[in-house]
Amino acid sequence: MSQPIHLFDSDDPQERIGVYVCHCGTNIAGIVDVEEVRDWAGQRLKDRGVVVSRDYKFMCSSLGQEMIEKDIKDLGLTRVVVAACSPHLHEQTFRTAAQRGGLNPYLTELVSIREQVSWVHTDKNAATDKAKAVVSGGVERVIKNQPLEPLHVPINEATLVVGGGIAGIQAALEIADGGYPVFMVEREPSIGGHMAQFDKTFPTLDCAACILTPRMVSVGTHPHINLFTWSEVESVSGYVGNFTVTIRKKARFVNEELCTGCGICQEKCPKKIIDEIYEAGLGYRKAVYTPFPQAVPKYPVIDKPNCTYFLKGTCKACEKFCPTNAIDFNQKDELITIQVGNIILATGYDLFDPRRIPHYGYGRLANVYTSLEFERLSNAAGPTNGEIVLRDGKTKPKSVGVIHCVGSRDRNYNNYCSAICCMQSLKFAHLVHERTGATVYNFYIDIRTPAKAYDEFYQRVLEEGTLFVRGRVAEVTDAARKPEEEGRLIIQVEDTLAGKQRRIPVDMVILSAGLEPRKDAKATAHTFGISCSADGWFIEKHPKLDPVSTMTEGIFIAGCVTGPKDIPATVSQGAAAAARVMGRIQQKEILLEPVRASVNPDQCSGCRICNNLCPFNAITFIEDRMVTEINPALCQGCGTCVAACPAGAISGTGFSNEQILRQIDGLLMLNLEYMSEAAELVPA
Amino acid sequence: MYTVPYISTPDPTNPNLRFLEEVSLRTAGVSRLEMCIQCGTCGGSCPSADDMDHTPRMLFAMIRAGYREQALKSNTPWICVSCYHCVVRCPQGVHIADVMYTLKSMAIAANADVESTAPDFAQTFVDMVEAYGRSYEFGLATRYYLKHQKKRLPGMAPMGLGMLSKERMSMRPRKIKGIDQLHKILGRAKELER
Amino acid sequence: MDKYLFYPGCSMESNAKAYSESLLAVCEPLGLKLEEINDWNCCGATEYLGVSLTPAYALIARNLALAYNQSNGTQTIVAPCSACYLNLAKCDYYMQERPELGVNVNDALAAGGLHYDAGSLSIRHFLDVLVNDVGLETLKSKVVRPLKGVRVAPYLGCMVPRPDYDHRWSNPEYPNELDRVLKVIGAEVIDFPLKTHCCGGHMTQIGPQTAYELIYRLISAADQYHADVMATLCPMCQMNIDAYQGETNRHKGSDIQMPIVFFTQLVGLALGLDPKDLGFGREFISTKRVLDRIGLEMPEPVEVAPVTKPRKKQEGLPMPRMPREAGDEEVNP
Amino acid sequence: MANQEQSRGDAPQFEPVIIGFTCNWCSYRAADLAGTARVKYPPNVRLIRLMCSGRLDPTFVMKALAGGADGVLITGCHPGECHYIEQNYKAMRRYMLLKRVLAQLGVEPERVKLVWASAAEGVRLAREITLMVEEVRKLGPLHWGKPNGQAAVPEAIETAEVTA
Repeated sequence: MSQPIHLFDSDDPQERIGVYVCHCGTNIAGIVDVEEVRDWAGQRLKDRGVVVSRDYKFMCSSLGQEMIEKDIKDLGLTRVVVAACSPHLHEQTFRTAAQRGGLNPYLTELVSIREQVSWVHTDKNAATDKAKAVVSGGVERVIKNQPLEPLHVPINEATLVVGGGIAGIQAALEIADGGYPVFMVEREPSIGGHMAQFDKTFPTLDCAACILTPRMVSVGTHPHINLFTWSEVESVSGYVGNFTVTIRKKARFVNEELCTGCGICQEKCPKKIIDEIYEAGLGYRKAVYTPFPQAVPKYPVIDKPNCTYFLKGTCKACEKFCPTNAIDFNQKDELITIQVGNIILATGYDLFDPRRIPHYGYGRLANVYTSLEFERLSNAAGPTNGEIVLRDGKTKPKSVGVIHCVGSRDRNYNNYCSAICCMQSLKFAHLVHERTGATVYNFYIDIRTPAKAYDEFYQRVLEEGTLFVRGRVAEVTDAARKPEEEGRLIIQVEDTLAGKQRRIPVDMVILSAGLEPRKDAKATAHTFGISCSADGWFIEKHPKLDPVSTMTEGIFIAGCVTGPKDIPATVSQGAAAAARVMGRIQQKEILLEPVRASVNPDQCSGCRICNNLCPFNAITFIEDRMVTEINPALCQGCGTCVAACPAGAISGTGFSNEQILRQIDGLLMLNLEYMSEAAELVPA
Repeated sequence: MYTVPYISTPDPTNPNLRFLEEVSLRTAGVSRLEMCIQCGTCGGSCPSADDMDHTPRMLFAMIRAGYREQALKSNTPWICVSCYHCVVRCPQGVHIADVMYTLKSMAIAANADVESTAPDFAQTFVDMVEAYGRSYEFGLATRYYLKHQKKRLPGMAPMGLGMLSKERMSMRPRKIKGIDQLHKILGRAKELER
Repeated sequence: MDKYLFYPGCSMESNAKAYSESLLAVCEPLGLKLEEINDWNCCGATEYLGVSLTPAYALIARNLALAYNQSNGTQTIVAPCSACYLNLAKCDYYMQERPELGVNVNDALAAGGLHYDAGSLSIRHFLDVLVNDVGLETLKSKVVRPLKGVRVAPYLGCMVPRPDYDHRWSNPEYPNELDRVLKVIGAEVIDFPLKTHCCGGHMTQIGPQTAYELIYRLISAADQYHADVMATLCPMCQMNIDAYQGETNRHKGSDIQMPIVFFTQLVGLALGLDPKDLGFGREFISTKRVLDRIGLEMPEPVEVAPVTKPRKKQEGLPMPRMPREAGDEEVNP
Repeated sequence: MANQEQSRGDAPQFEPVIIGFTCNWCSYRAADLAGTARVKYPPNVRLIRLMCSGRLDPTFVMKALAGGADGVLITGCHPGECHYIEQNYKAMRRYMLLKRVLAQLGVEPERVKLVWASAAEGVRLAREITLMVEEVRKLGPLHWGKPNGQAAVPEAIETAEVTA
């Protein structure tokens, strides 16, 4: 080597390395000359410590694994490199095999020559050359691998559930029924979430309240559940198994100890306010209120910004009439600190605001309703007692148009499909038909009914005579062109199956608005230290295999926080998150992957450059010793601090500087003694 | 703001371009035509859909299916009024109006048999602009009406006179100083177009 | 005084003379200075793009290149005409979105000794400048003759708020800028649902049936809302709705008299300018009822005898040949 | 080794070697996905898995270029989608600094590229790799640390330290 530019240590302990090249049937062997790679590794990497190199049809099969185990025992291997598929597929398999052979599992390296070589390249020679380089990189890296032990962390038995919708309710009940303590925090005065606002649920059409209320009552009365409504999580610190959470319990101005929930205060309160939340703006409530009669807990709250007493200093009607003197105008917000081992986030969704699509007329044309408004309209406990009427409050519509995909599947608003709108729109069609006998039009792009009994429901709605128009509605207008359009809402659409532009006059339009992340989703993600997509949906650890976990150990997610879901899926996720938490609790302690950063205090100069880099607050500066320390339980192993440390005092296990620098050497074949020789290797 | 498009543009040197790719390639910007989900927002929004042979959505399906002749013969692009309603409403961000321009230019290039006088109108307009550097309404109207719409002339004459008398139309064209420069630019551009 | 480069566009010197007159008239009191781009050429309207690609964009880009050379730190072009505004903005945008187009266009420009780096100018509409640079507060402070009692249907047409490459407008379907300007000058503004619908564009020439239908939709809606007048910002819209209203009525068997003026004409009235200097009287559908409301006399309709002179011999295009006048350039020598 | 493939091709054309740094959570998975979907790209790029683009020590890039790589591709999650919340922003800042240092050392900007690719963007990653290989091929080899010893490694890199 004419240029001494790589970092080989002459004092490398002589490792005994085994290299195993997988054919994966023809998946790899079809493009990569596996035998050539095997021979090359055995000969050319001999000086790097490769004592054996083998190939096999399927390394991941039990025979393949046994081959590795046997070599470790017979040949005294100290390191193993497997060239096969992606580490995301079989890293664990080969680590376990090595462990069975008596080797520390972290002394194996799986390098990908399938996903990153044979499947993406066509030139056999070039692919074989690349496979050699990849193997060479793996060999160099594995030399610097350290034997590691997983981390052990004890688990606090209590769990925090954030959000009292159906996902949170399900999760809380599962855990509490299992005998473990649960704290539930809900921002609104009552639990129940969006589901409490609905009338019927698809496809079975059972009444939402009838199935939800018993669950809500169970939460309210469960001995293991500690319920904080009208409360929000202020801050979270700590790490898996040992979180410290501060909850802000907002002043209710009602003493929960004394209140019996009799409701006299609500009757007597003179102040009537439009209820933007529970009634979706269609109904009224008082300044002291419970959102709905079945609210849990039953204690009302006083809406301070709207209360006459707080505004003008007089009134106190509620206080006057309260039979138990439960009204307390002097109540203050309280901060409560709790300790929990795990956290489940089930904070739900917001409805897309259709005012953002002005040509659908919502907010401008009176008889254009959102889906949530329609839910309240058709709810027997809603502002019209279940009468489906126009905004005038009395006229029944003779024809109704339901528009699908409002704000969904649209680059201008949200790219994704909101998943529930098709079924919801079919439900609306059914309810309108059943209650008013009106002609119903459904305007859709695609009808998506992919769950149990969903398509059957579609059939039923077809049978009822609902008119389906395949076409995304262009606009809803009141500008009439013909006499029969006057005074009505005209839906202009291309009937794509007829290939004609149509203008369909109706009396009422229902916009099936999509679901969006909560407006404050990003702030929530920040508070809990989890990641969130650009949209604002929380990101699962793995979308398929670990859908209720997050990248942050000990924090789970359930329901619509990760994306739109219907009730069955939401409930399943609540239960799944609970199962994950209970599994953790029962282990008493958990093992964490030892991919962690640590500081060598002798090398740390105390410059504090790393101190602000960690989003998990794992890095703390120890003032008296003037060095930085990293809490291994908080550290998630991203390695940003390792890269930043100017003194090289931070090292990251599993991804150390030495490992990566060596892998670069290996990939560039600098490990071969002389470059000229390397060139000779290539058959001309 | 300008953002980097994700969709790749087809390779212009490929001799076996599909019709869809050809249309994409000849469209300014990134047409996103391959993204169409046939939802009909364009056809629903179109103010002149009633007069079209095919709604824009149908035309896109035809382009995809490779019905070159029929698509180039369609009067749809010529009825398009460039109102951009479909463009801003399209959930897939297809540059519909620009695709219409492309189809027009392809139809002219292919001498497609379009049942409309619009191609000639466009060509006349372009001739005027190329001659003077500015549009010349009087010349355009005179030439076009004489050629294609003789029947309309009596009806339109009073309006034309009105335009002249209100100084809203000039009988003489205005020519830019740099007409030679413009000719050079357009000449080079036409070479590149081939 | 804010200075802008000004691209008037062909219509401003012909059918939209009223726009040109009123726009230039209101600049002075509003503290705006417009510097016309020297020797600009036609933007190609909606026609050139339908004939060819590179030449069409090269035609537009010549203006951008000239403007940039003339810019001197004034990096903003103001275009009052919708089609011009859109074409200039579109050219600038697509030269970036499709780098190949940018390369070709510059190749062509180079043949004329010009060059334009896409993205170096911002292209804005006069209404945008009025709302965002002058500001409604300033405008309000200068109003001396509020248009009290004048019911106006704001009508923007298509190409200004759409497709809006630079996100300058409040909404592509339902922008509020024009409404706000009209409110500030004291007019009674109708929430006009068709405010960005199409006037028919060039269809008045090539597919009159289509165009009459679209024009009818607009004027009948404005009429239903009891508008005294429509206010627009597009020469094509004004031309179609004004000059073709008679034909539309004849065709539809209706009798609607819905005047349409440029918003700058109304702004000029509010600023106290003389209707005559604002181009009133050039319209086909009389604006008398508008001026009546604010107690102004209708100026004499502009009627000039058309100038006819003997034709000169000409080679090349089969064109009616036009006389040469002082200050005019030689036509096809 | 950069010339290895070259000796085999019919028409000798320069085959650059590019080292790619990938994030375990997004771009490495994107590379896996490109494989699963059998999206083809040139074999000139060799990938190294990091846990996060934030782990990328600029020294790695220097080391790769000094060791004979003709280009370095750095990939990570899209801004706002980092699995470690915001570490890709730090990678982006380091990248900016690194670009300046490399410019001073005479390395063409096209040789070191930062690309965002989510786990779902296998096609995109493959396209970016293809584009980059083409760009670097056009530039020709980077004569740092090549064995014939003609162009030596600038002394500066031995001492160059770039930190966030």
